[in-house]
Amino acid sequence: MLEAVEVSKEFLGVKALDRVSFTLRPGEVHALVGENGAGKSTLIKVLTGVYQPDGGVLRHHGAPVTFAKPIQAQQAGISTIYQEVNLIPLMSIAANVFLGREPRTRGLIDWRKLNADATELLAGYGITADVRKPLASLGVGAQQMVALARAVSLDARVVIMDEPTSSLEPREVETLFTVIERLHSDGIAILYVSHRMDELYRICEQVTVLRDGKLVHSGPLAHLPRIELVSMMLGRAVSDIREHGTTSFGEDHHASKEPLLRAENLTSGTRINDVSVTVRPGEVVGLAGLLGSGRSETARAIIGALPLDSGTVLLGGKPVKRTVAQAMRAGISLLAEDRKADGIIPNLTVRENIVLAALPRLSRFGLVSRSKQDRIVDTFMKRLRIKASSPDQKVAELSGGNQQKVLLARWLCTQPKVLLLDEPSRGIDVGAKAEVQALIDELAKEGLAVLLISSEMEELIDGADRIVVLRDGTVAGELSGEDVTEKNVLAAIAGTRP
Amino acid sequence: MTATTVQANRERWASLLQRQGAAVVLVVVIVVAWLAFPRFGSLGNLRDLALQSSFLLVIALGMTFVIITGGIDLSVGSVYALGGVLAAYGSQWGFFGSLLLPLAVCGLIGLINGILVARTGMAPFIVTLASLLFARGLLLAITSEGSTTFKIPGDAFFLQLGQGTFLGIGYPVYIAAALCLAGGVLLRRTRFGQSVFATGGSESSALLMGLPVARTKIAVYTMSGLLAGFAGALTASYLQSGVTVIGVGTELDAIAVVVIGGTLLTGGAGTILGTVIGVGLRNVIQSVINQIGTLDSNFQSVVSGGFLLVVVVVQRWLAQSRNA
Amino acid sequence: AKTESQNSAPSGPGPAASAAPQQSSGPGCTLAQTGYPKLDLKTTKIGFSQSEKEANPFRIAETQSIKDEAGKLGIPASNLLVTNAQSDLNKQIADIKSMLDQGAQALIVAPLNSDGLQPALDAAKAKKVPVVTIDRKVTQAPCTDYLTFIGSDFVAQGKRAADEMIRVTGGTGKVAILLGSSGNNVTTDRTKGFTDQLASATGLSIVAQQTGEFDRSKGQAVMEQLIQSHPDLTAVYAENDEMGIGAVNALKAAGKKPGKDVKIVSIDGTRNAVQLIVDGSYNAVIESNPRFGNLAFSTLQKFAEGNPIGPSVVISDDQYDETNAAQKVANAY
Amino acid sequence: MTRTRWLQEYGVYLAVAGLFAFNLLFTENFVSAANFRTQLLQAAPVCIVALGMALVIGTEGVDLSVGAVMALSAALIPLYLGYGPLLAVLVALVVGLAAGLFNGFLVAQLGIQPIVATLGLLVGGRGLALVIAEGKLVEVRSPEFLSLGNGDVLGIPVSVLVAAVLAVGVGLLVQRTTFGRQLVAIGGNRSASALAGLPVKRVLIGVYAICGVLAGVAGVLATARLGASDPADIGLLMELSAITAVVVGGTPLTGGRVRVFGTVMGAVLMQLVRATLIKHDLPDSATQMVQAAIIIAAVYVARERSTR
Ligand SMILES: Nc1ncnc2c1ncn2[C@@H]1O[C@H](COP(=O)(O)OP(=O)(O)OP(=O)(O)O)[C@@H](O)[C@H]1O
Ligand SMILES: Nc1ncnc2c1ncn2[C@@H]1O[C@H](COP(=O)(O)OP(=O)(O)OP(=O)(O)O)[C@@H](O)[C@H]1O
Ligand SMILES: [Mg+2]
Ligand SMILES: [Mg+2]
Repeated sequence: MLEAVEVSKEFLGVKALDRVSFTLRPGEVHALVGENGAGKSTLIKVLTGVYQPDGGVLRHHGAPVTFAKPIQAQQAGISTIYQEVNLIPLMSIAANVFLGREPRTRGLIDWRKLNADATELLAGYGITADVRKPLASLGVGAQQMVALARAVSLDARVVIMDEPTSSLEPREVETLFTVIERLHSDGIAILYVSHRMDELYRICEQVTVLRDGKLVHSGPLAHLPRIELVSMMLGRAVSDIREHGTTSFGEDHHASKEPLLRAENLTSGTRINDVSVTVRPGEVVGLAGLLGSGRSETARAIIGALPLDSGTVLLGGKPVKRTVAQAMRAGISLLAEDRKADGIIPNLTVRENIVLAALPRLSRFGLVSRSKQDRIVDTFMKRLRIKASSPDQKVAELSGGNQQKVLLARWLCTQPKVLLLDEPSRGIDVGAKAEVQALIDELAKEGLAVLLISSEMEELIDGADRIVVLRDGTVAGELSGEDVTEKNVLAAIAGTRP
Repeated sequence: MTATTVQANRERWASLLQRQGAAVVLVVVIVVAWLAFPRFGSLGNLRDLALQSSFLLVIALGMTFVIITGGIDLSVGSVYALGGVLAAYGSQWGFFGSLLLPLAVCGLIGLINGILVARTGMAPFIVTLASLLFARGLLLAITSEGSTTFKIPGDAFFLQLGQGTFLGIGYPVYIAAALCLAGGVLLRRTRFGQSVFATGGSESSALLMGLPVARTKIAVYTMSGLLAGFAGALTASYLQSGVTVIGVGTELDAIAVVVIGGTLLTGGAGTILGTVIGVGLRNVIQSVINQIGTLDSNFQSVVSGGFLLVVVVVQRWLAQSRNA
Repeated sequence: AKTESQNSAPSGPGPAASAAPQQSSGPGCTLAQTGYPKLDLKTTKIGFSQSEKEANPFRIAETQSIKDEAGKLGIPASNLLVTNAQSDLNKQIADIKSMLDQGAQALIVAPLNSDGLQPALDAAKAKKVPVVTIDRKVTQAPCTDYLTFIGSDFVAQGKRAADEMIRVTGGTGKVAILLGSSGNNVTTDRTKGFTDQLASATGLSIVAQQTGEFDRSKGQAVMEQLIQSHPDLTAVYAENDEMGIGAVNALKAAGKKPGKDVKIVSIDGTRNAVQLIVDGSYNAVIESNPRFGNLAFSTLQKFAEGNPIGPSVVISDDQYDETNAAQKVANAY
Repeated sequence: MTRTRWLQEYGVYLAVAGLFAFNLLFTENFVSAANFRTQLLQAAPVCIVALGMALVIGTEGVDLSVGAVMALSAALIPLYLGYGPLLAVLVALVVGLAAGLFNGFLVAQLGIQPIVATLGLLVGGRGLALVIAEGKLVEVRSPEFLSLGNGDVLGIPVSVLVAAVLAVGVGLLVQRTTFGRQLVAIGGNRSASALAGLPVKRVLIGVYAICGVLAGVAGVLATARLGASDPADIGLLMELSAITAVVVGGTPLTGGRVRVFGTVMGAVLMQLVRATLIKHDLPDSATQMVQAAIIIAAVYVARERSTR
């Protein structure tokens, strides 16, 4: 169906793909796995004409092809959802779905039909919003669903999905799987990239493993032990990995009694209404809820990036002024969920991105000290195992997961007292994820107050000492101690628990 | 009518008001001008106002497309002047000479702008700044350093284009209106229009979605060149000669009116109607300044600059109150 | 041709350079011929359309002279409409139309450009409003499209500048020309007059022609370059005083003596330039007289009274050189 | 480093060297101290304004008002020269600062797009300057003040020295200060910078203020050199010259990067181009077309290439 033979791709000295061969057969669901920066996204971009391979050939239906542009791959029946959401935020939801193939009558776009079609199509993906609204009015997850709906509705014979679930809710994930099953039964080939093992084993038949741009394994997935798969991805011995569980969190933490962070009665427009959260030093508090339930908004409200109608944020009993800079000075940091828009400064180097928030602390009389910077950057690049050719590499050139680590490093070097983590392990590989989780654990042990937002139930249950559940922008329940179980959380989310 | 539909109607109005901040300002200014200066509302004045506006409107129409793709076209002022000179020069070959020569040359300049922007990734600002110089230089070369002014023969049919009237209103008004209508349809109702929005909204996404980004950019710059050249031809017809001194700073006027009309300079959003309102606003203000009469000529530009800022600030404020 | 006409001066001492109306030959244009209504200047609305901002001595003096003359004639301020086109041709057309709309019955227009005012003139014609253009001639037909033109002959100014240049240099040397803005008729005419006339002096050669855009600092910058690349330069013709003064600055900074090592002739007659002649660092200035008020109104008056008006009324331009600059510097504007 | 990358990085220097070589070979009387001095003197004001512009462009902004600000500062000088040249210069700089703060306020506080925000002052500022000066050019005679324009220190013209000092200062500001690093970050990703707690508004206002002050400095130097305050013409179209110098010098208009030395070289390149064209007595038409071609060529070489 679609085949890559010995393709290579190099970026300024980094071999992102090193003579990788890959075959996607009709009607199969094929998993592509590997650590952050292994070359998965690059392989996909080579397959779909975004990048031209430096060496090797592509074959489509057995015949060699070159896709000079994404449109050519699309016309050949290959449709793709790229890792970062790639839609047009200012255009309407409906326009995004049908962009480039709008229904027309007498040469002019028929908006009535287009909107109706989009509404109907998106309903199948659980999106009920007014399709005439701009796409940006949807959350990241919902946008991902729109991208999916668009890709699938292109009548493709091959659908490629690069980490489609990384911003999806469990419920949305189910919707996605239904769609995948439908496509599968229609004989459509699917290439599926994800870091979530459970998903892979549920839906994929074949697996291809990349490591450092090289092919390490390709074959059926079903009988491949999970532990072996992980060891191939990481390039470490199986025994090495067995010691850890599925998540890397330790036991509950010993939190002191007095809350360090008290967010009280936060209300902002229609997004959050009377939300109160407290976090004690040394405690990890989880924030659970469905997509759009207001978790990100709560975090943004605490750091001062969301204007409040009412409510106060107290740190150690003292009110925190409502600007990000003041909140940070007081000791609160936020790892934002949208890495591309709210996180990295793409043009700057890894070093500059890491020290950005800590600059005032690293400089005297406004002059930055290079040696202090180097020390910190070095420490964190080692501690978080950031994979970059040097601290002077542009952060835009790192893989998604490594960018995430750079951001984590940025916040850690501000030496915060309270860390707000919005989807910290989104899009990072099992190895890195374990490291991040262990790090959260460690930070809490050191006495940091952590607010953890995650769409992965497992991460929340294992990681958090206490979970606050949000529903439609209000607190729907709070669970602590023994009550922190998946069943209880789901019940609170669904509203079936008093 | 139920309470909810009343509510919905009110909301719709409020949002319209907020979206078209410039329209609100325009209405206010017109009402005030009408009350303060009785002559303002005279048929003659309004007619002249419409006629004067039509040339800038044609230029601003092209600029609107360019700005929606996230670009900018600084060359339009020079290209406008060049178009006028070429139309007058071309009048020796009759109507089609007058029309086709400026369209061909100005369209070509636009095409080159587009190709440079789309294919080489150079910033539109700098590409079109260079062609601003180039077009002005070409104009000077054609007119032997500006010393010759080409005339259009008094009996040329081409003169009808700029000087003819229908129901007392000059043809340029109808032509500009027709072009805007066509532009509106092109922008809202065609795939090309959608890719204009998409290109400005997020170029990389548009590329990955398989839209013809480069072709779209080339097309809008070509359009902008064509329209500026056409506006020049129209002006030449109106003035009966290829005047060399027009168009200096017109690019800034065009950008200002497009932005006043609510089109985002960052691209991805904008309307033709807004541009029409922006042009109206600019010329109404100028007319009001004239009616005041006693204003020192140097002070007039202070007033125009101040006014531009007021409109933009008000608009910004309305937009913010909508988002909040 | 420097006879004093009637009280034509703007405020200040009586100008040496003032209006000596030289009616050109020709039948002349009469009220009866045009069929325009009879006017009484004292009670009619008169419009004045200025072309550029009052941001240089010429424009300031020009506008002032119109306003002063209106005041002198007892025309109430509310009857004199004044607009300024801010260097925008379309605005000038709009200005003129708008003044017609406001009831102007006679117009004085300082055209931004010789070509391109057709629509405005047509509108005036349709309303039977006489138009006097000042300082710059338009290319349309006098009497039919407009009444008459009052102003200087720019080609003649260039010729006179060339004559002065030949005189001060003794007819030999290398001349640089600082041109006005490209595309401007004034530039074209002053260049043409100068170069045509200079051709008679075979000893003078033009080594450079660069635009200084009528601007002092650009004139200075261009001159600085020319001094470097043509060290043997002996004379400069500047198409306005401002560029000439810029050239003086440049020469001084380069350690040359303007007026002596390098002769300077320019056109305009601003006070600063004439003062430089007095100081000995400048050689000659051909005046371009901006005091149109008296002539403009008297021409309109005559027309209203039924007298014939010729197609152009040439305002006399004075000339300043080392012999008269000291006495006349007070007349410069 | 690949060859294209190298060209991209050092294209301006190469172009300056190339043009210099051309002049050595084909321009009479090019090699002289006086000539080099003239070129540097003429490049200085553009260079100073371009330095400020580079900072603004680094934040993904643009300042169209610099020429008008020069006119404003020039218009005020004669009014205060009676109180001594120092005060006059101070007032000129303060008005530049005020204009910059005003622009910064519009951009940072009200969130107006830089092109439009500064367009207001471009249109109105020069008018205001002319109103202040009553439309007149005023000759300046104070010898102390004039020495700023044609005086020397250690054989180097004052304005060239000022430009050099400012270039070094801006270079240090960008490379070595928190402010500089924050400015670049804000240009690279504004919303991320805000979430990183950077004082986005303060930095933006500061950047426009610096740009305004530098325009004020240029206004002072230009006035001193001309020996007159000429608000009608001083700094006319300076915004375009400055932007050209910045972009030709390799600073992308998309922000997130500032090349200070490149900017200086950009100003020098454009100055050399102008000088060359004058020295070869090309007509205005050719001058403009050649400039267009050189801008395109320089920017083409220095453009940021996408990895394909
Ligand atoms: N545009 C680019 N310029 C330079 N280097 C790049 C570029 N894109 C990717 N790389 C490099 O190529 C390698 C592979 O990156 P890729 O994005 O394919 O990883 P990935 O497997 O998708 O990782 P993740 O799971 O984190 O998304 C990385 O080392 C990355 O730094
Ligand atoms: N499925 C959907 N259909 C329509 N609108 C949605 C949907 N999902 C989210 N939204 C809209 O998106 C807005 C913001 O969602 P966002 O994802 O930021 O919320 P969140 O609770 O912070 O989610 P997350 O779990 O992703 O952090 C919500 O206010 C909601 O209006
Ligand atoms: Mg990836
Ligand atoms: Mg969220």
